[in-house]
Amino acid sequence: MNNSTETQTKSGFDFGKIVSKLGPLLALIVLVIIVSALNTSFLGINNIMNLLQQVSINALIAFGMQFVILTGGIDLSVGSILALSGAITAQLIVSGFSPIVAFLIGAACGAVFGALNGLLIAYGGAAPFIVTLATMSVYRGLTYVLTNGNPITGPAMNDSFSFQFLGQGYLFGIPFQVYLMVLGFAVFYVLMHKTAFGRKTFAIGGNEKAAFVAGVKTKRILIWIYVIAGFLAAIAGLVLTSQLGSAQPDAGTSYEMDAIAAVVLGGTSLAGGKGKMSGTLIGALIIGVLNNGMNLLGISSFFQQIVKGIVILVAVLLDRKQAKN
Amino acid sequence: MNNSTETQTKSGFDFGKIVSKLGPLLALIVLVIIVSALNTSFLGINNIMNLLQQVSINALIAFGMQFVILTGGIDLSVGSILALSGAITAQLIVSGFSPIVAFLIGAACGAVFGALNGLLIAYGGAAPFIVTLATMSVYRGLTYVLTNGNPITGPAMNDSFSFQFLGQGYLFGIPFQVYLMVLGFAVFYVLMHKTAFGRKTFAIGGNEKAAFVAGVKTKRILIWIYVIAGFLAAIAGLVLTSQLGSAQPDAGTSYEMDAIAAVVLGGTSLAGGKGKMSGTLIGALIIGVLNNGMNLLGISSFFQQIVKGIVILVAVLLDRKQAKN
Amino acid sequence: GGASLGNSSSNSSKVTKKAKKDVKVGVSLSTLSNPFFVNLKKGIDTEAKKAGTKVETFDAQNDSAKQNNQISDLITKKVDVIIVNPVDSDAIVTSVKKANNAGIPVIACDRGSNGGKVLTTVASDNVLAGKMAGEYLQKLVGKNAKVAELEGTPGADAAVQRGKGFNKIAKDNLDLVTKQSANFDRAKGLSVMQNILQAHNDIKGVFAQNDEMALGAAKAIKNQDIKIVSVDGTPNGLSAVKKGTIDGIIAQEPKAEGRLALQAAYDHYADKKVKKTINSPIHLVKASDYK
Amino acid sequence: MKIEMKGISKSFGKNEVLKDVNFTVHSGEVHALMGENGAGKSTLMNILTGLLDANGGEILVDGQPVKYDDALQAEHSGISFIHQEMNNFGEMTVLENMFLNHEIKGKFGMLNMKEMRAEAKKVLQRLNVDIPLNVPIGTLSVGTQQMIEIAKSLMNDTKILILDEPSAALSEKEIDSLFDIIRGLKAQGVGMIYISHRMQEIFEITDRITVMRDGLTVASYPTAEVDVHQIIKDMVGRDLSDFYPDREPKYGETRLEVDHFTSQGVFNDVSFSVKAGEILAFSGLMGAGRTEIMRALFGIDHHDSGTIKVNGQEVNLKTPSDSIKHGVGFLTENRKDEGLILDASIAANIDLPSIDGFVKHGLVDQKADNDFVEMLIKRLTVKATSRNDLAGDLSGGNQQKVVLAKWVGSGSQILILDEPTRGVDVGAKREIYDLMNELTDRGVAIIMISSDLQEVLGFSDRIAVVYEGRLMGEIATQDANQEKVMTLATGGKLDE
Ligand SMILES: Nc1ncnc2c1ncn2[C@@H]1O[C@H](COP(=O)(O)OP(=O)(O)OP(=O)(O)O)[C@@H](O)[C@H]1O
Ligand SMILES: Nc1ncnc2c1ncn2[C@@H]1O[C@H](COP(=O)(O)OP(=O)(O)OP(=O)(O)O)[C@@H](O)[C@H]1O
Ligand SMILES: [Mg+2]
Ligand SMILES: [Mg+2]
Repeated sequence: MNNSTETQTKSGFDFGKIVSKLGPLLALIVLVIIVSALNTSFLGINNIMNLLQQVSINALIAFGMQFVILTGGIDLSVGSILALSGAITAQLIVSGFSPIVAFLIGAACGAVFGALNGLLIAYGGAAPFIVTLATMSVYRGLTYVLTNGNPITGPAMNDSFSFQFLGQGYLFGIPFQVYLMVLGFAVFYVLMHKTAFGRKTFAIGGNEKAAFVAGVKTKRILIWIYVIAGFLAAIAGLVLTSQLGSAQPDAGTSYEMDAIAAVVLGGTSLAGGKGKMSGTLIGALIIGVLNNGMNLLGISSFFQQIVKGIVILVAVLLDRKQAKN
Repeated sequence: MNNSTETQTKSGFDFGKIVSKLGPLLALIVLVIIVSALNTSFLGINNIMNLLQQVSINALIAFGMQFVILTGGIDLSVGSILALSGAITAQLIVSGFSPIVAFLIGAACGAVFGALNGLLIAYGGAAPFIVTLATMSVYRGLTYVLTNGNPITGPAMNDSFSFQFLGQGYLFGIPFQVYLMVLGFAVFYVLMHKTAFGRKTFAIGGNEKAAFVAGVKTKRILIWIYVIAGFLAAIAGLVLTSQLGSAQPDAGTSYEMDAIAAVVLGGTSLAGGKGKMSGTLIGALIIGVLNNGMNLLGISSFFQQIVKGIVILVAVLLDRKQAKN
Repeated sequence: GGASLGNSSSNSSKVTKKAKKDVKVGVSLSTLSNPFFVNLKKGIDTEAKKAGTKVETFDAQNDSAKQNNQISDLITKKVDVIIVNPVDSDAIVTSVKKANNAGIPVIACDRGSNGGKVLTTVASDNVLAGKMAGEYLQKLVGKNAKVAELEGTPGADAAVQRGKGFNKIAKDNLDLVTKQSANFDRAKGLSVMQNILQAHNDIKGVFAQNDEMALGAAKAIKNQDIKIVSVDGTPNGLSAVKKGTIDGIIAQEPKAEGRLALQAAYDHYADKKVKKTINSPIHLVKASDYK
Repeated sequence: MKIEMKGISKSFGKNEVLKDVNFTVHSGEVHALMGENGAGKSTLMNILTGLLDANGGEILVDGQPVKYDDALQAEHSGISFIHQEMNNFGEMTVLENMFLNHEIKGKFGMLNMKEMRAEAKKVLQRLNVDIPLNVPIGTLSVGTQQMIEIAKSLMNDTKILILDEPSAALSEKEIDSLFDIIRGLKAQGVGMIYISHRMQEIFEITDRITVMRDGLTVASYPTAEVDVHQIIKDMVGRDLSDFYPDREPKYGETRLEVDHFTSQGVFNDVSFSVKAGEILAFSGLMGAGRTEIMRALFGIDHHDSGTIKVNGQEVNLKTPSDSIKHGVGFLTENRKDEGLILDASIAANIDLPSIDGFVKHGLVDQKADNDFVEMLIKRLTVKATSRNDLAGDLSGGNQQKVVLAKWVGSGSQILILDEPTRGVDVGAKREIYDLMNELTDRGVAIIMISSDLQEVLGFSDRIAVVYEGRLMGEIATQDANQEKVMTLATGGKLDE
């Protein structure tokens, strides 16, 4: 008896350590265990592919959002940038541009919209929240003007293999957009954690004044960071447009909130200066598993909102509790 | 010639001073001048009454939001609290409660939802943004569950004078809800600027740690502040329910953004610790004039979003520029 | 291996008959924060309850991407039929194709799919509804009278089509002095209508693209002699017509629509022939009906 | 390298800080820049390194006029600046802090961690300190962080090094090693601008002293040709005959009694008491745990066991609010972090702990509040244009006075002062001592934590020495000397 108690205590102790090491990953694992216990098809290869595909758009946006949040900022305009870039791309294709060229222009537009956010924030001296709240409205309005409120679609889009491949294609049985997500993760992981640019991003979020005193070109870095956020939102917009076969004027509405939730669930502090890229990927997966799992379990959509809110709360509160210990 | 240049310079200087003294009021005045120049009915007494009525709901929410923002927090859940409190009240009236009792219970519920936000923020240690993002989802879900997705209405509501008076009544030719807004302003102006509670609110936003060390019961104050926000959102919800004669499940969606915009347009810093109650009222008026004016001028809804975004941007950037000088 | 699009082959096999209670039904609705679709759901649910059919319903919250995810999840769950009320007729195509590949029949409801194979489309014609509303409004206010239009959420399918139908009539027969969006929302309907009345105090009629906005507009109009016509036929709307606060509604019958959609699914699994399009009835409800 | 600053002027709004300042420094000299709090020393250095723009005057480097756009440019031309207020990133590791904006890059622009680690080790060795590279810098004590700042500037090819109060957070031992480093750098031909309020250091390490007052350069001497009294006279404009005022304490009842106070792993079994009218000094090496004891006592941090008695009554001080109610006040060592609301006015800072006392019929009595604040500003001679100035715009010393005013105003009967004179000029220091005397005369009990041994020996009644979280012993100040205190502070025992 005594012996077993001891072992238990010991393994209990180790377990505690593991828990705090795993952080958000633990929440993900628990969620996966619960859902797969309740529904056997969850872990099927088809569903896993679905899940990853569903996650990829949010993950791409969240990668950019994380850079912004690391500097202590926020970008509410990503959903609108997604829609506007998608609409521009679709319009170009419909007017006869080759899909590849249209993609490039669309992505570049996203970067430009992001740069505009960055300029206003870095040089205007206003809070990112309010600047991007305003540009969210402006970009959305532009999307409506461009699309005239109607979805943009046409045979030029839906008969083109390269257009469709982006959001509907498979490579070795895996949806193409999943590769995009993985690539995006790798590139921005390196940028965030292995380069001087990444270090400066953290520094600005940690203490902007000190970063300035240390000679970091804070304005330039800030602008680049919003460019990244805009660019990634545009990429997500292209994927979505391809996936839906049409550019919706109201695409991406409130996607910013899911991206922010993913970043925060991944352990990044909204105050800036602290966070890991891997966390954000896990955060996006948590939200994906939640949505997918609740659908599989047939939870009514009214209750889905309640459950989602509660899961976010629990995950974040647990994470903060661990951070304190 | 020389003489006139001098006068000009001098009056120019005074003008500059006036500009920075007026702050957001100037933006409002400019806006009013523009709109009334373009449309004569704008300054008619009827339209002024309409305008004030339309502003009152946003203003009530914004008053509460300002307290939250002064502490450096944010409350995204006010729109959902508005809907849930409205739905509870309507449900009670329909089930036979007297409107007055139902109002009291509805308002109390708003305070309780706010308290829950406050507790999670003060004791959970998570950021207000993410906590209220989660409760926004939970409260909205509860509203759908309660209303089953349908508006709640009934003769018990629309035949009751006291129920209707709240949002549709007039007193001396002025809509009753305008009195509510003025009363709310007066009460919360005093609370913010004339009481110890207000001083502590500012202190928490300025430096929470220093406030704590100086003996401010930061947690208790924070909870009360979210109670205020929830309470005022509920009051706004009751007004809206009365005004529409029914409780809509999706009432108040994205009202939090308008409230935040009003607070920030009024010169309150999102970082907390700095701001004026009068500014928030002016901010709400700016948004109201903008919406009302654009309707009067017949601007297409696509362009309305663009204009609104740009006006917010310009007003905020000008304000920040002045703050720097 | 290699690169491909996910929708390569489709294999249609013969229908294996199923009793009503064995048909597993998955539903994805564009939104549940609009009474129309809530009632559509009710139509399905009531009918299903009678037969003991299992139904799962999801709310896409007006987001095409979310809807596609839901349909993927329904396919994973191997439901026997998918009833979808598309957020957008183009954006739904990939999902329909996906279901085609999985051999699951799709029934489009209230909005069609612009591609893939659907078993049938159950819809009430929104363009026609707009037209009928325009015609009735003209009858109420007279030819070339000044009217205003309250538009729905910019870009929403119903807004586009009802607007299209109405404007066909209005172009030649009415003087449309302003149109403003009130987002299908009652509160916005009220404030936008108030503002319109300030700018145009001589209008004689209003066309609201849904009942909710009409109910809001009615609050703004109060006792003035301005006629209101809308499209939908929600319980709130219909009782307003009864009271005379709204003058006419082109009523669709969401419950009937839901019932018809489910019936089509039963028919399919009873190996009965299902028509390519099933028209859900619409009709004019006018205040004078109740007098 | 030779830097000449000529006729520099600078004002912030109406506040004319620098009027006509001339200052010259060249390679191989250690040049002290002296002046009261708020004289504009830090401002002058900020102008030199491009962080602020001057309103007038010119800067010549080796005879050539220059103007740096930012700190990086100044650094590239050989001017490094160790700031008065720590400018680092608490969440980032020591290594990341050291190389911020100076990252060593390898292939494809990726960081070369190995080389950076090696570099860091090398420079820390030069300083003779052992600091882990992978811990977040915020978890280290202020002194250690200061060391890292110094190490950082050594990594650049520095020709002129500006040290703005580098010793304020250092212990005696560390100051010794700092001086070794300064001497070494001097031998290598590095020129240094040394700003400090500690007279002793100035005379020990510098070659030349320049004094600023009222926006002007008032005097400049070779250190060897001048004495303390002259410098003080130049700085304050009058003679300060004695550094530490006399103490004639009259003790009353025991005000505070702490027994077996313990927080696992932080401090252990700490017991002490203070009487009314007494100044109990807490001495010890940096990181000994003095601050932690007082934070737990005041209710900021949690403790595991032990009892606290105030005026003989056992009390439960769970939060600062409880402590304030029982008449305890606490001036924290880090005024920027926990002492002040930098973005708020002086008034809003001073009246915060007392605000509930001004409530009449639910509202704050604004007039009484203003009078109270004005009285304290006058009493502590805070240098500001009005009570509405932002606390963050004050000089370091004046900020310290504002925090003190806050606690004096709250009517504390037991006052814990953690490094009360850190970064405070001689004149103001003297004022703070006088104030402490006045407070103890009125029966206030004071606990003073100080890393300035001179101060501990010169202005206290009793000295408690802490070593690794334990109280090593207490000595009556009249029996104490430097040696005894240091013996206890390094874990030794006093053999009677
Ligand atoms: N950013 C600023 N805005 C307004 N006033 C400022 C600002 N920075 C400094 N000041 C003012 O300039 C004066 C000089 O400040 P400075 O920090 O240079 O003094 P100092 O000599 O370094 O004092 P200390 O010895 O206390 O560090 C002070 O009166 C201070 O209030
Ligand atoms: N935030 C923190 N996180 C982790 N460790 C800390 C933190 N702050 C202080 N410490 C450690 O706690 C110990 C006690 O520090 P404390 O500041 O109480 O010492 P002190 O005697 O007051 O010295 P000082 O002269 O530096 O004020 C030190 O080892 C220090 O490194
Ligand atoms: Mg200084
Ligand atoms: Mg200390």
